[in-house]
Amino acid sequence: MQQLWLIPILPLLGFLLNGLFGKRFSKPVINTIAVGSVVLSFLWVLKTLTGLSAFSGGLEETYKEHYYTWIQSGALNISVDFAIDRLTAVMLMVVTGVGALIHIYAVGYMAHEGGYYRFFAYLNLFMFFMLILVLGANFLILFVGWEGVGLCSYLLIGFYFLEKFATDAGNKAFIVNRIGDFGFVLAIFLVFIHFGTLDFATVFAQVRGMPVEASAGIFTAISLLLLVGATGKSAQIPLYVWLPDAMAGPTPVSALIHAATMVTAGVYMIARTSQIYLHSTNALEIVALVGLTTAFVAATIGLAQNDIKKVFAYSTVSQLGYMFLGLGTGAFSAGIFHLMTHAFFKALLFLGAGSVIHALSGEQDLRQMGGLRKHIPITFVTLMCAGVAIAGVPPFSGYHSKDMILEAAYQHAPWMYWVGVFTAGMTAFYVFRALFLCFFGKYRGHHHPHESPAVMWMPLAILALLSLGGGYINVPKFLEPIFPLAEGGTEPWLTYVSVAAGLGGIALAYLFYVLSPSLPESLANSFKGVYTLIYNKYFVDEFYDAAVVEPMVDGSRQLLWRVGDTRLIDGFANGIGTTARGIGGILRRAQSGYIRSYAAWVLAGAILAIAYIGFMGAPR
Amino acid sequence: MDALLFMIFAAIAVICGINLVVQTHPISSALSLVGVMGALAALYLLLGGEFIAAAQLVVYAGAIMVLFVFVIMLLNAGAEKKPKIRPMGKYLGAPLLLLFFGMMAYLIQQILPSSPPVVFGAFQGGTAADIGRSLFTVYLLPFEVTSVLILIAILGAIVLARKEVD
Amino acid sequence: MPLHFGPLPAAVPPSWYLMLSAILFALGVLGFLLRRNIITVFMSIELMLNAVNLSFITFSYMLKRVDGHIFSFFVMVVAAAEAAVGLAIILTVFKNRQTLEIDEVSSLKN
Amino acid sequence: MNYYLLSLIKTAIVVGIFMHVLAYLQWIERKVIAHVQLRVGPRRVGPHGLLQPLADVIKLITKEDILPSHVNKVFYFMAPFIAVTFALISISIIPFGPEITIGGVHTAMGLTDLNIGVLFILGISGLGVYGVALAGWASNNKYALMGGLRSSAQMISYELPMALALAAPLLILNTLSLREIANGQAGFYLGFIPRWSIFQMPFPQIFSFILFLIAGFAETNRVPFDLPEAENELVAGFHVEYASMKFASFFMAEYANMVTVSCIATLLFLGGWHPIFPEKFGSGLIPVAIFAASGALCFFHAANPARPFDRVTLPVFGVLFLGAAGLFLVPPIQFILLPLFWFCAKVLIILFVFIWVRATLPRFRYDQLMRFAWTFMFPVALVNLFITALLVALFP
Repeated sequence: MQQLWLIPILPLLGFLLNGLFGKRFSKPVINTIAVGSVVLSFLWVLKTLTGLSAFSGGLEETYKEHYYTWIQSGALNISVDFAIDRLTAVMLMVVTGVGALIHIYAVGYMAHEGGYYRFFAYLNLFMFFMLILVLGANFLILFVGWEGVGLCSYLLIGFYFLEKFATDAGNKAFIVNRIGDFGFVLAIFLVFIHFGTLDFATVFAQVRGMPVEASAGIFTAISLLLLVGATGKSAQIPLYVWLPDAMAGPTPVSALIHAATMVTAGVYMIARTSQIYLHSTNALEIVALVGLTTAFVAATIGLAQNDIKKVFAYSTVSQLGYMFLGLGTGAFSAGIFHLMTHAFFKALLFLGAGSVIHALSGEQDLRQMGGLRKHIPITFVTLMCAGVAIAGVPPFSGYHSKDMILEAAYQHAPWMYWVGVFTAGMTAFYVFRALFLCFFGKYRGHHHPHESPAVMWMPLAILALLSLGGGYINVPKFLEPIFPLAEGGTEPWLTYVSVAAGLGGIALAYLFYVLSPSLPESLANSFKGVYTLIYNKYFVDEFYDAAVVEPMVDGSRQLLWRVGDTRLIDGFANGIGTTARGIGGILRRAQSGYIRSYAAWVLAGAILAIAYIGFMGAPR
Repeated sequence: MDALLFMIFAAIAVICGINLVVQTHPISSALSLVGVMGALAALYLLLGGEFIAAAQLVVYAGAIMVLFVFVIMLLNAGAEKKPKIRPMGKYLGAPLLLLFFGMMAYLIQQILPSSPPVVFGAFQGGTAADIGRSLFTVYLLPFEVTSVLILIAILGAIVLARKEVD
Repeated sequence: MPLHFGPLPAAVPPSWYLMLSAILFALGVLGFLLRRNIITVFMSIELMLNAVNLSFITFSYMLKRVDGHIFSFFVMVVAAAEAAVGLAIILTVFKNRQTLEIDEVSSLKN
Repeated sequence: MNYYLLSLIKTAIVVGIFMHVLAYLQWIERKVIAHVQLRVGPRRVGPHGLLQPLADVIKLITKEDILPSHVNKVFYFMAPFIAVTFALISISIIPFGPEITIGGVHTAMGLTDLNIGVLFILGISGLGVYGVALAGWASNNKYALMGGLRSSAQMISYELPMALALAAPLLILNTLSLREIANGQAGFYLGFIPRWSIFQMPFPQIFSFILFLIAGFAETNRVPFDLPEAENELVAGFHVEYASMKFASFFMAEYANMVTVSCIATLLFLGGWHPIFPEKFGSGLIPVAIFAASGALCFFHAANPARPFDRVTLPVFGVLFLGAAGLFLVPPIQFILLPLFWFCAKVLIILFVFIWVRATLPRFRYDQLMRFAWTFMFPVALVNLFITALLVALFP
């Protein structure tokens, strides 16, 4: 017994303590509780994994702990049990490790914010649900965590609930996620109907026994519904619109929830249910397509954003698209690998951006920055590490994972590879565009920038090291018992091309934003249409408003309310009322108001009943 | 002997019952009701219901009726005026009552399977142990529900009888 | 078995107990119909309950089973609860309209 | 021997003794309180006032029986009888000792034995309240009504903790018949700790014992719970309008209730007639020692008397005491007397506690009384019952 339950319970304790008594606690106490609980659960994860000898080639198959039966009704039997296999192990390491770092960072970042204890309580609660999600050994437990992280993301996006845009963003995230969760729930129902259980092990065991279906079928249905859920949580087309707005939350939240962990839940979920996907080629194809389109579109949007966090947000969407591409092309391990590296460098990017914003005391507009490398050197260096990592410059982490995905894409369909490479180029371009705009040139803002305290840049440094060297953690090898590596030699030129694309992007960005800053304007003017289109994110939000929201509102107002509610339902109810009153008006005559006459009536009735039973014989 | 005892206690019960109806002062009625209950307790003993007899004394005579007497004394309710019977009561109640009684008698005589006369000690199943056993096994659910009912009654009584806090 | 009068038998048949219960019940109904004092009416109800209990016990004797006792036990419990609430209501009624006349408390009419 | 005859004889004996006990309890109480308060107490009538009860009885009988004009006659007369009747009934099921055989007649010491004895006692004690309540109401007098109301409220409130406190030892002894209850406490742990309920495993019932005593005080309207007859606020409470024999019967009822409660406490908690340590350690010699010692004491005081007539009276008592001591040494009656001695000794001790408390404690205020019942006694009794049930279930 490894006491897995301790891993999520520790953050929950932190949440309870801070949430219930945080008002009375002093900041040091809150920090100790919040950070301490997460660090402790990270250490416990390490202990558990060593206990299962996961690092020394152990943990070949799933290790499961059963706690108690949650729901037991008829065929439905949900038991609360946690399970660890190598996939979970990777996720656990990422979630708790990055989570711990970000908690530490947040101590510094939030130091001057109001609602201090509230923030950390929510953060711990998020950790709790995320760990539940990762550890859950059946669909329902997974779903509990799934909804929980959604809730926490809502709470934290709307953390500055005094600003309207924050609350709006929170609502948007929540509602968009509902759509995805709807699909997920349907998928769960299908699974239960079809397999009669929700336990991962049993379901997948059954699936393995079944043949791969050529055309659409139950597997395709389940997979696509799951995919809907995944697109909701992981911000893929068409449900990605909430993520950029989610940047309204505090930067550590953006780093932890909307870059490193929660948004990757969809990827994790698809990888977890890979057995089902592997049985439906069409579904995998669709996953790949969704991923690729998302990656491309988001990257293009990212080119033209001026808010530093928005840029990274779109880059997150695009990178998630990469992961989906990996999953869709069957390279699940590559997807997870990229998930890990992405967690490193994207968290780093956001934290760095946060540090910049902190330095400029709240300024987020790239046009108000510039030349900061002299003022905040540490942030500069670390962000550069992140940049090269995400741009796929060898030998840094992004290079390894992204290349695996691209190779898988090439073996799947060459055109996907080319699109991916182009996207990689764009990624490099816009990331470095942001960095150059931020750090080079001359300072355009008017705040006085200052370097962040150690409690903030220490995590940056650690993450920088991870995103530089993280590529040598051979996750695919580690995941081999679950996702067998695709054999078949890879042609070396693929790598050269993608690396070239990355370097090209960087070079282009250098040319545009360092050497001749006037060039972008002219370019933008010459391609005005394209630019405005991209700048306004393809008017997707507006499109959704026009296509979905408005009809919804009008329809419900005109049809459901005016006709359905007032006419039918109210009419029915009132009809009953009037009828009852009419009948009552007749019956009132009998109601003399003297209780004894009532008693006499009762007596009469009793006599009749007895007479019936007595003379007709009791109804047997 | 059994018959004699039955006669005695039945007589007590009936007389007290009549007294309950004819007395005009509530407290006299209350005491005659206590008398009925005592007599019934004795009859329960004859029928082998020891526990029920004791419960009859403790619960009914000892608690409920004391509560009645307490309330009567608290309100210091005087004797009621000459009861002017409502038409409903006069023209419907009394005849119906006779009809009802006659019918009961007829049914009891006709339908009931003839059974051996009541002898004290012929039925031993009414001890506290038996009652407890079937109360906590077969009738557990009703028992629990009743306990909830009692709880609700307590709350209701408190809410009704408490002083109005302004 | 028919009622046979004459020399008193050594033991009486159960039907006599049932007759007694019927008489008591009838008396309870009578009290309910005739009396006008709320408390007395309430006590008549208790009398009826007792009569029913007697039948329960008698049947339980005839069937040689304990269930009748259980039923009458429940009747007692319910009667206790009823007395608590009922008396509280009576107290409130008296507090509000200084009367126990049951016919004066007929404001629900009209 | 004929069953009815035997019952008659036993009844005669028990009632005779019981009445005298009631009468002399009055004397004992006055004496004890007097000595607590550093007075001498009654000593005019007879030596050391030993004939005082007789005088009281004569006085009460011959007093004029006033019948106030405004009372409700029927209930006014009925109340004292109800009170005294229900007070006296309980004694009929109290066993005083084991089953014995005298002259070939095998019988149990005690009038009868119900197998629902405890419940019966509870029911009867519940009925006792009618006497007081009726007396208060029938007297048609504010103070009396107050007393009646108080007593009925108080008795309803304290019956609950009383019943709960009684239930706890029943869980261990697993019977309702008083005789079996007493027998269930025979024997010794480790050879010398008696198996009385207050010592009995798995959960010594000492708490229930205390709770029961307190509730008993309240049930018998004794100090500190004597609000129904609180002299200084309700002149005399429910019996303010009563005189002569009716008045006396209320007192009789009160003392009878005291005795009953003491007997129940003895039977349920103090092991009935079972000695406090085994025969083989010579517990049979305890009574001999006590009586002999008191005899010796009498002779000593007679030798150097405090008052002139002590020289005459004390030796008489000395002789009586020594005679009693001698009786306990006669084998054929020893086995009858020993259980009786133990039973009476325990009962007397509890009675002494009653009197002692009366001489010591002040009276509760009414709201204090109620709050005490519902916020202390009731919860504690419940918890005690739960713990007992739990332990009995764990260690059957």
